[in-house]
Parts: sequence; C-alpha cells; structure tokens
Amino acid sequence: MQEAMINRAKQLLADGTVNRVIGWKRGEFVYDVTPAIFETAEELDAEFVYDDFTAANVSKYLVKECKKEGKILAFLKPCDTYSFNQLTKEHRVVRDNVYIIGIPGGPKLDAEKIKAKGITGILGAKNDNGTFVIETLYGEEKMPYYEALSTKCESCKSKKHVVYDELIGDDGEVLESDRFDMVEKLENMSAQERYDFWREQLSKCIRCNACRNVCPACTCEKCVFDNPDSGVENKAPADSFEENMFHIIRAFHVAGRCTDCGECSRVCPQNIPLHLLNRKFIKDINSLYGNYQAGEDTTSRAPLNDYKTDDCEASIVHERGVE
Amino acid sequence: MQRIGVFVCHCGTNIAATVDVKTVAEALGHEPGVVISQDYQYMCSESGQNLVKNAIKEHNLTGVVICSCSPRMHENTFRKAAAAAGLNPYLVEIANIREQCSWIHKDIATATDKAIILGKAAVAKVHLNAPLTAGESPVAKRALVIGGGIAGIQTALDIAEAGFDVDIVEKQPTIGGKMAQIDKTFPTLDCAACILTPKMVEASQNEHITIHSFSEVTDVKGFVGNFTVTIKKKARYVDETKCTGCGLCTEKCPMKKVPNEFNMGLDNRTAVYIPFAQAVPKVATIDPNYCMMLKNGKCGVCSKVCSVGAIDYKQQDRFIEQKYGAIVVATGFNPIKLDKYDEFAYNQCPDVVTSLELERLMNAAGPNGGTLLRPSDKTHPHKIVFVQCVGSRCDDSKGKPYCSKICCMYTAKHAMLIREKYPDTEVYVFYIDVRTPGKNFDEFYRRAVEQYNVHYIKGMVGKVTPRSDGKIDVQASDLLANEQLHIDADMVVLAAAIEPDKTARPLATMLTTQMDTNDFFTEAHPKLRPVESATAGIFLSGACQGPKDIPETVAQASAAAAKAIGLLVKNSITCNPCVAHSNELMCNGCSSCEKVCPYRAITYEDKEFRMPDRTTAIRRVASVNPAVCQSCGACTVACPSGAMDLNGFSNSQIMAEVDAICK
Amino acid sequence: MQVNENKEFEPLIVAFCCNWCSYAGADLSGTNRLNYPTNVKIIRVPCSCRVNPMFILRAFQRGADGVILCGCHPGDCHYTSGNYFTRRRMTLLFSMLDFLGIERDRTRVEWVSAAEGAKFAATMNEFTEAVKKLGPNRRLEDLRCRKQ
Amino acid sequence: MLKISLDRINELFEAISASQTLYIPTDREDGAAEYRKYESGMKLSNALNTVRSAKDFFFPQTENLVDFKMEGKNIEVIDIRKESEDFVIFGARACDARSFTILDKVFLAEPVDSYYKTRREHGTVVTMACTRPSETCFCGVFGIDATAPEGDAACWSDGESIFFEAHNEKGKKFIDSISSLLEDGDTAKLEETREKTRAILKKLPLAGLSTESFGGERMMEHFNSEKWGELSESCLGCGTCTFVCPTCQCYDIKDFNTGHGIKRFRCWDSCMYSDFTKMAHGNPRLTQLERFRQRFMHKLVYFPANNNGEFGCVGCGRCLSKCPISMNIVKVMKALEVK
Repeated sequence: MQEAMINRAKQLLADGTVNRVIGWKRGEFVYDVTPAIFETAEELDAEFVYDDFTAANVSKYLVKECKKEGKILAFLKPCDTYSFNQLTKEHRVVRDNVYIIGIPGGPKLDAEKIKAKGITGILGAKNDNGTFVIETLYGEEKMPYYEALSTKCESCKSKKHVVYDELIGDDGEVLESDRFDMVEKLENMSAQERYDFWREQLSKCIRCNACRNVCPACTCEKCVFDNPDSGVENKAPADSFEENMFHIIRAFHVAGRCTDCGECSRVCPQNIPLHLLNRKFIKDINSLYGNYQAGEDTTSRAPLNDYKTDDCEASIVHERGVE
Repeated sequence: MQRIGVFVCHCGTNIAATVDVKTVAEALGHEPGVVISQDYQYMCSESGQNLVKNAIKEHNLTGVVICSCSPRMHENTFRKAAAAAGLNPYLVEIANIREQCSWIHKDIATATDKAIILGKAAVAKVHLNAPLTAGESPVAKRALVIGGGIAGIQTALDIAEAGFDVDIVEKQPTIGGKMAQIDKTFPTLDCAACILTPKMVEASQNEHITIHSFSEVTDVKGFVGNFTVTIKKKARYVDETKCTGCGLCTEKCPMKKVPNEFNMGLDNRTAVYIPFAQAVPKVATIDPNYCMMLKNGKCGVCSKVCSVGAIDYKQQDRFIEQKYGAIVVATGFNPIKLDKYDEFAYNQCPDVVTSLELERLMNAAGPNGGTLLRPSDKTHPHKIVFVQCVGSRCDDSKGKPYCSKICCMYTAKHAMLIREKYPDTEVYVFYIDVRTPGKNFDEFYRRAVEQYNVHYIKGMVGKVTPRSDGKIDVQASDLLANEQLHIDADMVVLAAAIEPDKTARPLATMLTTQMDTNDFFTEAHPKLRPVESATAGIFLSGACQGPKDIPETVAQASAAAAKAIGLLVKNSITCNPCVAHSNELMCNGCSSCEKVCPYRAITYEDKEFRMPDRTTAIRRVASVNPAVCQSCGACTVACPSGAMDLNGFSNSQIMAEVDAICK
Repeated sequence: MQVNENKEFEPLIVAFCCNWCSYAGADLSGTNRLNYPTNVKIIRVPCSCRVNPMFILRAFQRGADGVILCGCHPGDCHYTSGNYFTRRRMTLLFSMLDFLGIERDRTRVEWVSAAEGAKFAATMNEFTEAVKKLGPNRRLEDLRCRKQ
Repeated sequence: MLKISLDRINELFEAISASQTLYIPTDREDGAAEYRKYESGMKLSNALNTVRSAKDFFFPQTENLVDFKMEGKNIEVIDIRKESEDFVIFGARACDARSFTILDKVFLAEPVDSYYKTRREHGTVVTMACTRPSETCFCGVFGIDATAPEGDAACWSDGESIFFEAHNEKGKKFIDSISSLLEDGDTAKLEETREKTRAILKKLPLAGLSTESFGGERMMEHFNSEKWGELSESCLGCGTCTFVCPTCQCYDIKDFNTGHGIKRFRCWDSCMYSDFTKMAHGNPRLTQLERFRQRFMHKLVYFPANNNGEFGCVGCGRCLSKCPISMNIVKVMKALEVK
C-alpha cells in the first residue's frame, strides 16, 4: 500500500497535478509517525510512511493548506473523508484545491495501548496472524493484535470514502458498528454513577486543548475558550465546573458537525474517553431527529440548524429511563 | 469610568406597598459605577421623567437604570426621555420590579431583596450597554404586485390610490385570474365579470399602474425598501403598443383547433388569440406551439390582416429590471389535477367535470353560451351529482390535508343556480361536512336545501362508473341513513381541492420567504401579521397564503396594500439598531448563522484580511443586513466561535445579568 | 442558593423569558397578582433562541440551583422559527447534562404565551418546588463562587 | 544500606502518611500512572513514570495568589496564603528530580517566588532509581543518571527490597522518621540490578543523542534555521508537551470574578498557545512556527545561555509519547544537529 501511494504521489507531482502531498512521516520509533507535507519524490521515498500507526486524520491541515498556491494531494482514510466533506460543507476547505486519494483505512494501532500492558522499551513490532510480536529492550513480548487497536478504530462506522478523486484499493461499505454501546451503558447507569464516572474522567483533564486542536470540526478562527471576551475563556481547569463546562461546550459546538473520527480520544494525554460525549450527541440526534451522519454529504442541513414542527419537547430528557 | 443613575419608582403604592423603595435606592447606590440613586412617586410622569433628564445632565450620566414597571410598558418612554436629555436611548435599562416583583410577592423583606437583585442585574447590564444608532435605509417608492388576479388587482389599485407607482406582473396574457372564469359569486349571486372587469379596466387606466401581462419574475435581489427585480416579458409576437384588440387576426387565423384554456379546454380557440372579450390588456397573443408561421414559416395570415402592423414574428423575450420598495405576492391558486382519482372517472368520462369547468359550462361567455349541456352529447342533464372534498381534507398523498374552504359555498351556489334555471334537474350533493361560516353563508346554504330542494347527502362517493347508455353510475353511501346508494346521473361535478399556483415555490425561493409544506406562503405571524411574510418588505395577498373566497381575498389584498403603503410613504426605513452583527475577524464563514436566520438577513462575502501570521488571506465572512435583521438572536447561538452577537442583548450583557442575579 | 431563617433551603432559580410571549406572560401573572416565589429571577431575552447553553452553565456555575427557559409555544414564535431551534438545542443540552449525571430536574423548557399568566405562575411554583426537593446544586457549581 | 522489604512497603507508607501528606505514583484504571495522595491500601505503581510530572507539587497547574473582596464600591485585599503543611513525594524518577533543580533556577532566583519557595521548603522529595527505562528515555543525554537519582533522599529497588540513602538534611530527617521500619541490608543484589539497568541505558535508542550542537553560543544559527518551518508545520498548537513537561515553567496570571470578589490566580500557560504573552499591543509571536521555535529554543538555547550551560530538558520522554502528532524535542534536536 505504502509503495503504491508513494508511486502515485510521485506521478501526480511529476505531471503537475499537485505541487505537494500531505501524508505521514516516519519517526524515531515504530509508532511515532507525524503528519507531514512532501514536496519532492526524494522526500517521499525517504520518509513517507503508511502503516498500522498512521492514525492521524490529516483533513484538518487542509483548512490551511488549501489556501496556499497550487493543488495538494491528500491521502484520506474513509473516516478522514467524512471530516473533509464536513469541512467542505462549512466552507472551510476548497474542494478544488485538494486532490484526494482515498486509501483503505484501519484498523490503526495506538502505542499507548501497548504501553498500558506494561510493555516498555519498544524497538519493533509486527503482526503475526493476530498476535502482535513486540521486540523490546527487555526481550520479545506478545499481545493480541486487536488489543493494540486505537480506541477510534475499535468500532469503525464506515469503510466507505464519501469524497475522493481516485482510490487506491477498493472502496468499502458503511458498517453496522457498535459505537454507541458504551454510551448506552452509561445511560443505563444511575445519575450518581454517571456523575462519578465523568468526575473521575474529567478531573484528569489538564486543559492541554489537544482534543480541540486536533478536532477537524474545531476550526474556529478564534475559539471561545481562547477569547477573553467570551466569558468562558480559561487556560486551566481551575474548578471542576470548568472541567465540565469546557467539555460540554466543546461537544455542543460540534454537535451535528462531529463526524465521529475519534481523534479527540486518540490524542488525549490523559486517556479521557472524550468521544463518548460526541457520540452521546450523535446518538441523541439519531434517535430524536432521525439518522444523521455528519460529513456524509456536503448539502444536508446540520440537525441543530434545522427543525421539524413536531420535534419532541426537551422534557423527553426528564421522562426517559434511569434517573 | 461609568456614571450610572438609578431611579426607583414607587408607582404610587403599586410598587412601594410591597417593595421598600428607599432601601432599594440606597442599596443600588452602593453598586459600582452608580453615582446617583433616587426614588420617586411616579417615574413615568412628566416630573419623574424630568428627574431623570436633569440627573442625566447634572451628573453627566453614562447609563440609566429605571426600577419600575415592565419594560414592555415604559421602556420607550424612558428611552425617549434619555434621548431628550442627550443620552443615547439605548443606554437605558429597566428593572421590572412591579409586574415581576411587587405584584407577585407579599412579604416586604423578600420582595425588597428581590427588587435589589433585579436592580443590580440591570446595573450590571447597563455597564455593558453601548450607544446604538439606528441606521437608515432608503425606500424605492414603487411596489411590485406579482399576480394579476382579483387579489393583485385590488392591492395594486389600493397602492395606486395612495399615489404610488405599482407594477402588476401577470404570467397570462390578461389579468383577471380565476375570478374572470367564474360565472356568479356567492352568496349574492351577482355576476363575477360584472364586478371584476370594471376593476380590470380601472387598473389598466390608472396612471400609477403598469401591467406587465404575459410576464414573469425571474430574479429578485436586495431587501426591504430596496429590491431589484428582473421581469421577463415573454414574446407574444404582437406589438402591444400597436395592437388595438380589434380581433380580426383571431377571426382569420386558420389554426382553429387550439384547446381554449380560458374555457378549461371545453372548446377551441385560434393560434392567435385574445383570452376573452374583456381581457386587459386587450391585445392579441400568438401561441407559438400552434402558430404555423412560427412553427414552419408558412401562413402569415394574421400579419396580412392586421391593419396596424402589430404582428411581429421575430419578437423575443425581453427582460426589464426595476427597483421596488415593496413586493406583494398574489400568485393565487389552481384546482388540483384529478388524474389520480380513477374512482371518479374524471379522465374516462367527459361528463365528469370539475367545478371550475362547470362554471364555464354555465357561463354566458362559455362554450355553450350559458346553456348547461353535457360536454359529451350536448344534451341537457337531468340528474347531477356533486362530490365534495375531492382531494381536500385528505390523509393520503393524492390530496391535500387542508380544507379548501370555498367548495361548500360554490357547490351550494351551483346547485342553486341549476335548480333555479332548470327546475327539472335533480341535484345531489355528497359531503363530509358542510362548512359555511361567513356572513350570509349559512343562510345561503340553507336556501339551497330548503328552498331549492337540493339533496344534500352526508356520505362518500365510492365509485363513479360511466355506463354504455350515457348515464353515469354513482355509487355512494348515505351515512345518516346508513345505506348504499346508486344514482344514475347525467353529470358528476367534482369539487377539486385548490392548491397554490406552481410558480409560487420558485418565487418563494427568489423572495427568500417561507412556505409551509403545502406551498402556501407563511405569514410573519399567524395572528398578528397575517399579510406580511417573515421577510421584511414582502407582503401576501389572497389565496397564495391559504384558501380564501373573494371577499376575504379582497380584504387581505387591501390589508397587504395598506402595509405596503405604510412602507412606501417612508423616505427611509429606520432600522432597529438592536440587530445582530458579525465580528469578521472571528467569523469562520461556516454558514450556520445563515441557516437559522428566518429573515435571510445574513449574507456572505469573500473579503481580504490581514491575518495574525502577517499573511493576507481571502476569507468568507458573514455580514448582517441591519435593515432586514429582526434581532431574534438565533444566529448568535448557532455561531460556534461567538463571532455573531446581538446589540442590546449581547453575550456579555446577558452573562452580566446572570452573574448579578447569582451573586 | 440561600438559606432562610428557618435554615430551609431556598433555591435560586434563573428564568430566561422571551420578550414576546413568556416575559409578557410573567408580566400578566403580576398584573393578575398571581404569586410565585421570589426565588425566581427573570432575565429578558428577545427570543428563547437567544439563550446560549453557555448562559445556562454560567448560571449554574455562579450558584443557580435551577434554570428554566420560557418561550412562545411552538408555532407561535414571534420570529416564526426561533423556539424550534431552542427546542432542539435545549433537548440536546439537557440530555448531555443528564449524561454527565447532573440532576435532570434542574433544567426545564416551558412554553408560556403572553396570555398564560396563570401558567407562568404555576410553572414557577412547581419548578421551584422541584428544585427545592433536589437540594443545592453541587454537581455543576463553581466552588470559587460559593458564598462564604 | 538501610532497607525495607518490598512486601512491607505499605507499612512504610502508613508510617509516613501518619505524620504528613504522602504522594505516591499509583496506577489508574486506564493503565496510566499518576501521583495521588496516599490512602490506606494504595498500591505503588510499577510504571516508569507518571503522565503528569512531579512539578505539580511545587508549581501546581492553578494556584490562588490573592483575593479581593468587593462589597459595593469597597475593595479589600486578602492574602490567602496559609501556613503550608509538610509533605513527601515518594518515587519521583531521576528526570523529575532534576527538573526541580531547573525550576529552582527560575523560581528561587531573585525575585524569589514565595509561593514556590514555601512549597519547596515543605516538600521532601524521595526519588526512586529506574530499573526499566523506556525507549523514549534520554535523561543520560543531559547528564542524569537514572540509577542514581537526586532528591532529598533516594531509594533503589532490587526486586525484593527498597534501599534508602539521604542526600541532605531533609532527607536524613525523613529517613530518621521511618528508621524504626528499616533494617540494614546487603546491597550485592542491588548493585547487580543497577549494573543491568546501566547496560540497558547504554542500549537505549536515544542514548546517542548529543547536546553538543546546542547551548547559548549557537543562538542566531538555530534561530534562523530553515528547519523550523518543516518541523512546526504539523504542530497543532496544543499545550500537551508543555503541560506534561517537568521543566516548563511559564504561567499566566488571571483574575476570576466570583460575583462577590476577585480571585487572582496563576495557571500554567503554554508558549504553543496563540495568546501566549499577549500584551496590549498584541502578540509577539504570531505564527505557530515562532511559537514552536520558542519552546525548543528556550529548552536548548536560551535556558543554557542563562544558566551556565544547563539545558531546560531532562529527557523524561513524556512529550515523545504524548504529542498528538509525535513531534518532539528529539526530532528537533536531530533536525538541528550541527554535523
């Protein structure tokens, strides 16, 4: 796959279709790849990588990149194409300035999942028929491959590319995923249990803003949390209220726009399952206003910018399920 | 540094009996920024207002808080007072300590505490009030009426009467609309043409009215007071300025087999035609679908016979652009197509007709010269069945969910007219309900039943089957007698539901007005603003807003005219300064705000910006048209970055109030 | 939150009312001298759709024990569609607060027309009672704002 | 050397926490380790390091400085500092221990930061030598010996027991306070463990990293390097690296209006943030490139320039594993290395 991608990228650079390529660059270890822009065939040959660890969604970079001179080639995984489409819909990217090659997606791996097993000193890793064989400073370690999956890939919603100029490999299907299971599990808890769960999680927040800054839906010119005039600006969660508020407002601002790409949880240094907040909104929207997948198209109205005269009342929240 | 004045009103004892106003004034006097805090018996009285005015001048106040009755009562009073004293009127805030405090609480201590908190919230808010200046937007002194039926004609006449120029755009070759096709009107049974055609003539002769017949609106730009409209004048191949309407061409035209739409296709006309004798403008039109000359260049008879040389086979569609201050929509209605109603055999049997077809069959200017004859064999019908609610009050996708409103009355009219003229004809009316609210309406219906012995049967017609002997078998149920009926009728008349004209929806898109799911235009408020659309400067007249009979249509037409006149008399519109505004530096250009704006007040433009990283970038940013914005604030919440804010109710002002209340 | 002389918990209720219907409805309940508790403090907004979720959180942060949002009945919005957007926004927000374990009875949306003075008073009585039962807001308050 | 058997470690914790607050690294449900206040039964983490560094104890993420009480138009200034209580941080690694020395250079230099100083005085740092360094470790590059950590007192584990050694008076006092639980032990096995660890440290993938290219002398050369563009192009501008870093010391001072007063507090800030050091005239570093460059120039050039060649990095490797896009100081050092 990596080979095919590099070759195609070189062709497109050579024939002038694009003048640069956004992809991923090899790191120090097996897992620490970095999104990067390549301008020459030499750079691609030397550093371009596409493997189990290229989980990062590069579509957000295109907000900035598509304003530059010339067309850029972007390799987008299925989930990344949803993000890109949503950005197109919100006029944040210029579709014509990007040449999109759809590439098969994950599942991608998360080095943190390996380290959480107590495996340290990772020098190399390979998948041996479902067993992940990891070479370390302390000898060879093994673990089931699926246990190293990035959380965002554990319940994949779609293998289908919703936008592309060409594909490498076959297009997939929208999947029946179990992505709402955890949300449902929480919904079935008592209010106290839910409160305790989220306090435990959100109290870990260090307000590094990684979740926000990586989020392809969070492309505001000036975020309310960075704007002293907004009344909610703050640099540190100085009180539990602020931990809650930051994450409520962040999730609310992307409600109906979040494509569920899972980047927020992937990057959280404190492993807070932030995607559950977004998924809660998605699940509510689906059940209350009809199924809606942000990023699926570029024309539909976002659920919060839309209404039906016979929508349910807010009291539905008070009337349902467990208190 | 702010210098705020607080004025606490006793409202006689209305406030002072439950709220210790002196304590309130004292407490608010300690609030930061407050330089004077007074109480007074009646703040809204002239002397009370003078107290405020003097304090503004004496203390050079930067903000005023009045603790009094509801702002809905006296906000304007105090704003004017402030303005008179030289303070921007939008630097006044009201703390509602009467309706929302003294009148609902009994305990003086708690009511006083609450009044203080409400006062503090107002002080906190006024700290952040900005002086606002109402913008002005000029008004083009010309109105456009779209649709030349009775609604459009009445509206145009009323606007012209007030001295304003008004243009009627009518897509047909003549104005007059549906009313021109109607024979008699209920409940008075006077002749429709007799009351309509004089109005048509009046419209054509009024110096303020320009009629663009055979024309369509193709583009609308701008906003209230300042619309630019493109009108397509379709080629009629006849020079309107030359044609005298003599009709010679229509007599000589060899192409005589064109279905006559004015008579609902019940007879034929020629390829060059004048829809009816009293058409306005009385100008011929060549139908290019049938004209031999236009189709294959062979004929040219009309051109030869026209003594004034009005025929112009090379005429092209013309586009004119005109500025308007107000637009009135009067696009009217049509009966629905009955193709899907196989059970009524409408497509199989020529003697099953719609009510509008019956109007033409009975009209003196109709295909039979006013004698009611069956279309199939031109014989006199002796048994006629009327079917009500065909497509009205329907749950299924074939029909409409609403009541078409006019059918009950016109059916009673038809039944009565037939019984009057042809007493030997039996008339049956099948109905679900008879709905006759309206002046003299129920009396009219009762006359049909009692005096004219029309057989009203509550029940549904199940099936209409044309028989080989020329009769029509009508199978129906009588719900009151609980029996099945078979009637061998000579004619069946279907009261087809009415629906908005098909041109309404694309027009609504051009006008950025809202429509309901049935394509009726939505009024700005169902009760209080029934003739205005939600889009400022666009008014609604007649059945385009909902089913209406003639008197209602005319009433609404005049109301719409009054609203339009109210706009046109102004040289400029004072815009409410409490409107939304977008901070372009923070705007993402994402269109969320645009999507939730009910007035389409938000547009986007690509602008060049100096970016924080010292580069120059073209960014898509929102801008609010203050003449159109009605300041609901929906956009402010839809905007994730907070770039959109609302004057007078800004994010920071509301949060300051929250803070003060929760302190 | 405040505690009265009998040490009984007195909740602080913030009510956002739209100018055209609910604020007028509140005025009407005053005009008709219909009682509701002083716990309720009203903030006037042009339309219920002006209420940003941040305002609601802000109220809780600063010590409100309950927040109620009142607007025109669906279909009667002065701005035709504002309250429809409100309805979706608040449904989702309240659902999220519930998801985080915040007591769901602390928030409410109620449609009150300008004629429904009695409904306004009844709603406020009922809501204040419901919040009183819940006790002080502890889950969504900012400790720094608590009165010493 | 004095030691305690590993299976009696909780007895030790109980004893320490009886007299003062004790913080130990412990495992969270998600597998990551963090410092928590010791409570009975809490298990010492085996993890190499905590996600958040130990700097929090002396330089917390938010810290109230002063209160202003406002009543109407009156403002009263309230010094909210209270007499601090003594506390013990147990199990800090060599890298974090060195970070305190670096922070001291900032906060204890004139003008002395009294808030930091008080915390420093009341805290006893008991370090723990590393036995299983990770591929992301490169403390050796900065002259730190992971097998001989600094701190007021240090301890070593040989897999069976923990051995203690005091480095200063505070450390002695600490060991004295627990001496009843300690016994003299044979260090042969410990030496073996340390030797093994030293061997691993030499084999670490980043062991060969060199600081030779950096320091104050090369300021303009590095500042003007063309590499910054490429290095920073995918930086998200988040504060992860800063907030997990044990040596990042920048903060912002803010006022919070509580409704009845103002709480003036300071909180960590990140030079990666777009509004970092924003002043009345605006922001001195307008692009992510400048902000990115600032962070690494500070650690590798400016800090040594002002502190006798000492670098502002301790090689703990936190930013290597936590950066959302895996850009980090190692990649920067390699890119800027002068051959």
